[in-house]
Amino acid sequence: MDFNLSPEEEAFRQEFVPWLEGVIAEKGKIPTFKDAEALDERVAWYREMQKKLFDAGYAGITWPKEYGGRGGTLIESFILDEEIQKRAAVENFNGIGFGMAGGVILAFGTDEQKDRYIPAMLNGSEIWCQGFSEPNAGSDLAALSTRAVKDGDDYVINGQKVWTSMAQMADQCILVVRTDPDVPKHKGLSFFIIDMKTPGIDVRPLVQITGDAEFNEVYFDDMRVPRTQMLGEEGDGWKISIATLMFERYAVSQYGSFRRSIDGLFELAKNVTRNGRPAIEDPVIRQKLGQFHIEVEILKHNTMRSRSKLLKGEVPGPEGSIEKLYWSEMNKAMQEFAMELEGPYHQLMSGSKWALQDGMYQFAFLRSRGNTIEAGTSEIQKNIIGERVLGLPKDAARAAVKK
Amino acid sequence: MDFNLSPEEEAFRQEFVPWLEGVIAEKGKIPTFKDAEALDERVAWYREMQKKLFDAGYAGITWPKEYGGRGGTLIESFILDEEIQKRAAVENFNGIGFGMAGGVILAFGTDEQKDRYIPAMLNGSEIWCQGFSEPNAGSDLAALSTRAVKDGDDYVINGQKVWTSMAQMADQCILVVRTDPDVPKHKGLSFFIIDMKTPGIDVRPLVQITGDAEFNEVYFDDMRVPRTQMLGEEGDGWKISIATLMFERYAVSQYGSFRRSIDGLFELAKNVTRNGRPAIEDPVIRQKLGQFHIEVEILKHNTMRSRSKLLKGEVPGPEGSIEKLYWSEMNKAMQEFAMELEGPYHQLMSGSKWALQDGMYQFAFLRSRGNTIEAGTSEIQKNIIGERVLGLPKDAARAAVKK
Amino acid sequence: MVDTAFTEEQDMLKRSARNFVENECPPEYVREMWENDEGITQEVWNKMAELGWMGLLVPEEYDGIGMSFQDLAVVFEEMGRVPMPGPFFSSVVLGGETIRLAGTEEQKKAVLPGIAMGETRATLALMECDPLLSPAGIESVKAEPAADGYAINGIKLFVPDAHTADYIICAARTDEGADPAKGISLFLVDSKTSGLSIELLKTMDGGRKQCEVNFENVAVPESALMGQKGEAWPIISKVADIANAALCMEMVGGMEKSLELTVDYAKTRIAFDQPIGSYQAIKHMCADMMLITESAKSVAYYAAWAVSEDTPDAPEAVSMAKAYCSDTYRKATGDCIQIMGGIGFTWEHDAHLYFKRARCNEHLFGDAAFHKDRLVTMKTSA
Amino acid sequence: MVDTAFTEEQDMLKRSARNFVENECPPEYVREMWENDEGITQEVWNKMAELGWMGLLVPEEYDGIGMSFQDLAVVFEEMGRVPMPGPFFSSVVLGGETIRLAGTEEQKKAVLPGIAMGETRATLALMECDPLLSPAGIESVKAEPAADGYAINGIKLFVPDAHTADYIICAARTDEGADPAKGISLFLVDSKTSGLSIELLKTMDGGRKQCEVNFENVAVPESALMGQKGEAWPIISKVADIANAALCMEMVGGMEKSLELTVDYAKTRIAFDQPIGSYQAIKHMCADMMLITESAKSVAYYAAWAVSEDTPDAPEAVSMAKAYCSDTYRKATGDCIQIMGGIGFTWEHDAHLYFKRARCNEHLFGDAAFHKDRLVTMKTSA
Repeated sequence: MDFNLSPEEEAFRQEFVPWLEGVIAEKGKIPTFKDAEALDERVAWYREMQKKLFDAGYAGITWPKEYGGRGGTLIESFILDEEIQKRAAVENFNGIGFGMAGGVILAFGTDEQKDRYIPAMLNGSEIWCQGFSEPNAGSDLAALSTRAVKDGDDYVINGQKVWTSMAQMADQCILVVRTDPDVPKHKGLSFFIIDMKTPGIDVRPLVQITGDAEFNEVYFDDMRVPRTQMLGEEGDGWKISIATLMFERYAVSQYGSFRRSIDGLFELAKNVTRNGRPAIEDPVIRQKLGQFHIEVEILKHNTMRSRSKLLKGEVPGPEGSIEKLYWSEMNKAMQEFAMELEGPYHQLMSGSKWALQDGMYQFAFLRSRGNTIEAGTSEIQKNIIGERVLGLPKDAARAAVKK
Repeated sequence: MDFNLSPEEEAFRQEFVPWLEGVIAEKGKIPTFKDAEALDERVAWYREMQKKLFDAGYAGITWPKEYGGRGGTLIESFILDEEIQKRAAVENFNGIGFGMAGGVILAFGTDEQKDRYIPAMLNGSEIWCQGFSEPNAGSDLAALSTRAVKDGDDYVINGQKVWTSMAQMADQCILVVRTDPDVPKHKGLSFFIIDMKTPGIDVRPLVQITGDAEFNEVYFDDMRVPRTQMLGEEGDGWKISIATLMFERYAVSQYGSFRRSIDGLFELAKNVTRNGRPAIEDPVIRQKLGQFHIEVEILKHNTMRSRSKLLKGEVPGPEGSIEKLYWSEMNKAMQEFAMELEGPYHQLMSGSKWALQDGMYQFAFLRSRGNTIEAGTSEIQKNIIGERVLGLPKDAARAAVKK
Repeated sequence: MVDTAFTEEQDMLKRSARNFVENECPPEYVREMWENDEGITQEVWNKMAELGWMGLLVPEEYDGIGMSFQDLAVVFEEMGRVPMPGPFFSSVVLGGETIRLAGTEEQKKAVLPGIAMGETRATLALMECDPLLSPAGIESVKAEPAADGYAINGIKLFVPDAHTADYIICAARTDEGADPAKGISLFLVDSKTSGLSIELLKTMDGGRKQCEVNFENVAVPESALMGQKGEAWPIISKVADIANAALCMEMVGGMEKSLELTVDYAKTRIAFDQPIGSYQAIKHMCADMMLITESAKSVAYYAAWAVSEDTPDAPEAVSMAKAYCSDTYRKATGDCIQIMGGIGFTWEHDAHLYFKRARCNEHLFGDAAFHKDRLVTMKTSA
Repeated sequence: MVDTAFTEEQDMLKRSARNFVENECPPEYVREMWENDEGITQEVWNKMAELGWMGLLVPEEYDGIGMSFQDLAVVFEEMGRVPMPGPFFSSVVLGGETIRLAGTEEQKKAVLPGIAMGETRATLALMECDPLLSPAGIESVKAEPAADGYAINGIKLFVPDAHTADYIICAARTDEGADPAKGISLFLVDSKTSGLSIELLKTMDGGRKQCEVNFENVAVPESALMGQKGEAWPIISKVADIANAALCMEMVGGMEKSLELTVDYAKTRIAFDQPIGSYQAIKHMCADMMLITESAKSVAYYAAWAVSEDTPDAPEAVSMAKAYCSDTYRKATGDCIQIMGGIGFTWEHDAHLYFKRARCNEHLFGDAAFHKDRLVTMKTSA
């Protein structure tokens, strides 16, 4: 075992950090979450920053050089994520692109598709969204009913997707639809790449409990898409979707942002009181600070362990579910603790002059309740771990569906 | 709402307490759990004490007078249990009798059966055990395979039961066996009352993680039992067993013993240290003491609420599962806290001169791990609450079994 | 006989409250009130007044009905099912009860009839910038002798519905001594007094409005003093107990409703061809929710009874209830969102109303951790 | 490159340890050793000695192999899978490492070769009747100057394997000053010294023997003092870190084995016509167990590496690992019993061996709560 960064990895960090700090200094004020109305501005900064990263050779660290990536390692990628997140230097508005679309296009796409989409993803010019869930198919992806009917060289798509994040500003979409209603449920699906400006798409925002409209409903009304926009073959939709979710669960490492979160809680604990004394001196608070500090560090060690394995040639498997389950449940508990720590102040939202940290933790607390639902609920992740990692049998109902 | 005891209930307590304290004073030293080798002595004291209760009119508080009971209320019964348990005045070695056998005999027995068994249960002369679980039928009672074959006016029983507590000293046993292997699983069962001295019974103790042998395996080898020992009709075994479990979950209220347990932990917290100061001053310990104090008191209030409903004529239903689930999970957590509170001393078992409280909490801690397994695991209780109280559908596998 | 059931009168009151909240305060109304600075329409307020709820605790000599807290408690339980927005809690409990317990005869005569009729609203300004529910928490807001009375200075935070109250009862320090429990006084302040500025806070639970109340040389007459100068802490403590008992009833109502929403959804939502409630992960979460809901009811009912009867163990009962209801309401409403999945995470669904109310109620008058610690103090000093 | 995998040599060592514990220490043997006062047979001890494990950390100049703690760590992980009874931990880590770090050249020469060969056993007597892993905890056992050396008096508790040790290293107070961290000294005491009485304690985990060690005017020569008089605390603290890192490796081994036992059972045990592992209640418990087991491994491996490399963050890494492994080993072994049901509750089944070891290991050298608090202290004072 060697947990030290290699000289090369250390050199990467030493090279990247000054570059990053230079970019931040140049930008001056970085738009943050609290400027909820300034979403456009935040997205614009994402595009600008991504372009800078791309030009400097820091985009798509692990992706092939021929498509504009760096051809680097997962550890370098981890370092980059950590340094960006520690500084809250930019929000990742293209999580779907980097976490899902990019991976499957590289894995299943034609050369034309790779050429067309990967560089545009890396240089910040195209943001992606995904259309998987439907109102009656959440965890049960095989049950989805949006239809694509072949018509000459095109497919005509009708139906509705839901929980499509970023749809309102995305350029491209990965979409799973039913192309054959006459075969067993999971066999009749196909996977498309859709230009979000295609006629027949209607995006309607869904306000969530934070008050933001991060998610959307997306309606398809006779939307026409050429056959060349299909990823893989007709009927491959299930296989590619599952692979996509595997990629997603291995997506951007979030250690840096959780580190930032728990460091912030340590600071907060020094500045708020508990029974008339600084909270940091309260043994109950200390137990919880200690616990979350540990959990965040373990997230790093878990990530390093799984990346270290991937470096040795293993491919992303169901183990990604462990990481997703881990951080989503951890974050939920940690943000709940933030509320406890703030005491009555926890009720004050961003915009209140009395709000601590301008309501950052309130937003994070409310948003965290979605973590254990989106991208596969915790219950689904536990099924995957139980069945695909531990080899436990499927339950009778789901076993029957499969037949 | 009125949470005050009525004048009659208060009078009952005022009358019972001096009587009880008189009995304790007369007895002098009451044999306790720590004399594990003195099990005989402890059981003898139970029989003696039960006889005293019977003679004084305090046995079977809620049971009919005609069979030796008091014909009193569930609240009086609660008071009696509480006062006995607070003083650890006697261990209830006939929990199966009072909690299971008595209830079903009164509900399903013939007059002869009631006459024969109820008074002998109440006066301490007969202790009961139960033969429900089998090695391959734990939670799934319908799967049991011990066979009773009709032979003239008798049945001949062969098979094996397990987790039979008190079998080594019980006089009578309630036994569920399969009388018809050719009908759906839960329809072929019948319910018997067995004299434990019947030839063909072999009791083998099972040592549990406490080191005690509270449970047994019971083997039946061509054991013969007359038809008159059947409770209900042939094929009623499932129905009566389910009713038995309902009674069990409403059995003796345990508030008094948990009250004793948590009061003991408050005392302990004053006497042990945590980071060099009395543990009672440690905020982390205080949070937990507060929590368990609350949970124990809620057990009382829950019990009072459900008994108050029963007093109004409702019959024991699946709500008993809530009580069982509640106290078993609570006790597990509370005893785990006791270990934390004792610090390194928690490792010292009864018999060590350094053991705190002579190892009482160690025994209770280990024993508590059985609480969420015996008499229906917590998982089974949650199924019952989910399905029978909340009306949620059965899972596909169990729904299929029922068909 | 011990009887943990409601009386027939209470059952009637409960049914009438259920009807009212279901008909007059449907979810759409509640959502509207979140966006409405007052938190209630005059129409709904007037209807509640007509039902007599605001006078339930006000003695008959002040034009109230003079019933017991238990009776009001069942109304709070039903309000929790909505969960009810608006200043009912603040005016009736914080305002009304403080005046009833601490007010001079003159003050009672002046204000209680209006509260009972719904014509007057009052609230209690307790917490300060360093929020602490103990005598030491009344520290930065001071009332000093001035011409014909007192001058009050300082900032109160998290004051429920101060912006719509006619009277703000202010807990202020009038004496600094070694014992912080001495030297705290209550003042009945007309909210239009000059020097008083009130600002609505932007809070997570939009249904329960809270304010910053800033006292800048607020001059009040001698007659504004409530009861004995410097002796207010025991009364504040008692009002906090009553308030917590009411909040707990509201919480168990909310838990009950959250459980219903969850179970209904689990019975009808299909995944993998089965209702999700047939899967143990969901079923067992529902069972746990049922268990904690029933347990929360047991302890909240007991606390309501103890407060109502003013039993010696009432403070203990309240701390037990507040700690347990806080922990469990938080958990139940969180699990409700989890089981609902995406839909439960939307603003349009009701789940978050309860989830946020759980947070708000916990932190009014001491959170779970505070009350567990207080309980141990009471139990070990007894 | 960051490489979290074991080296080839470590993998070999791990396989050899796996073979050894599976073949030489099957559950029947472990159970026998619970009843055996020594906790190990001479035969098994000798075989372990032959494998060279006892000398892994002993420098070559004292007849050891001089490898790193990481290498020993993989052996501990495998031992945890049994879980291993006997004095290996106490002699190799507590005895050997304390002598290596604190001993004089003379002491090292005298004792380390024997430890490395398995011919000598040693242990560390640290905790007192008021057990506290901090300088203030070394308080009642005192060493005072006497003819040609010191006289030690007082009682040490929870001393692992003192009853079979040849040497007992005693942490005693030699000076009472304002700073409790000063004035603590270590003494290398021959266990046959007169005045020393040792009594085996009756403990929950029968595999890890612990003793009371009573010093009554135990006279030791000046040469028994280890290192600088009064300066022992930093070394004790370091030994505690190493000991905890070893215990954590043992715990993750035990968790891994508990998970295997549980999953195997869940695949084969039938209820309602299906393997119980097909039901979500069981399946999800197993999934959680997997998650915490993998996480515990991550942090235990990191701590082992940090201790091995003596990195500046080693104490932090150890506190993280000890806190997390303690909480999770407790939970995993408890859930193992729950999933096994009745059979897991019997003495005959292995589940309780792990369940009890979890308890024992947690409380040696500071429990989870202690280490979380220590971690916050380290993090905020950094």
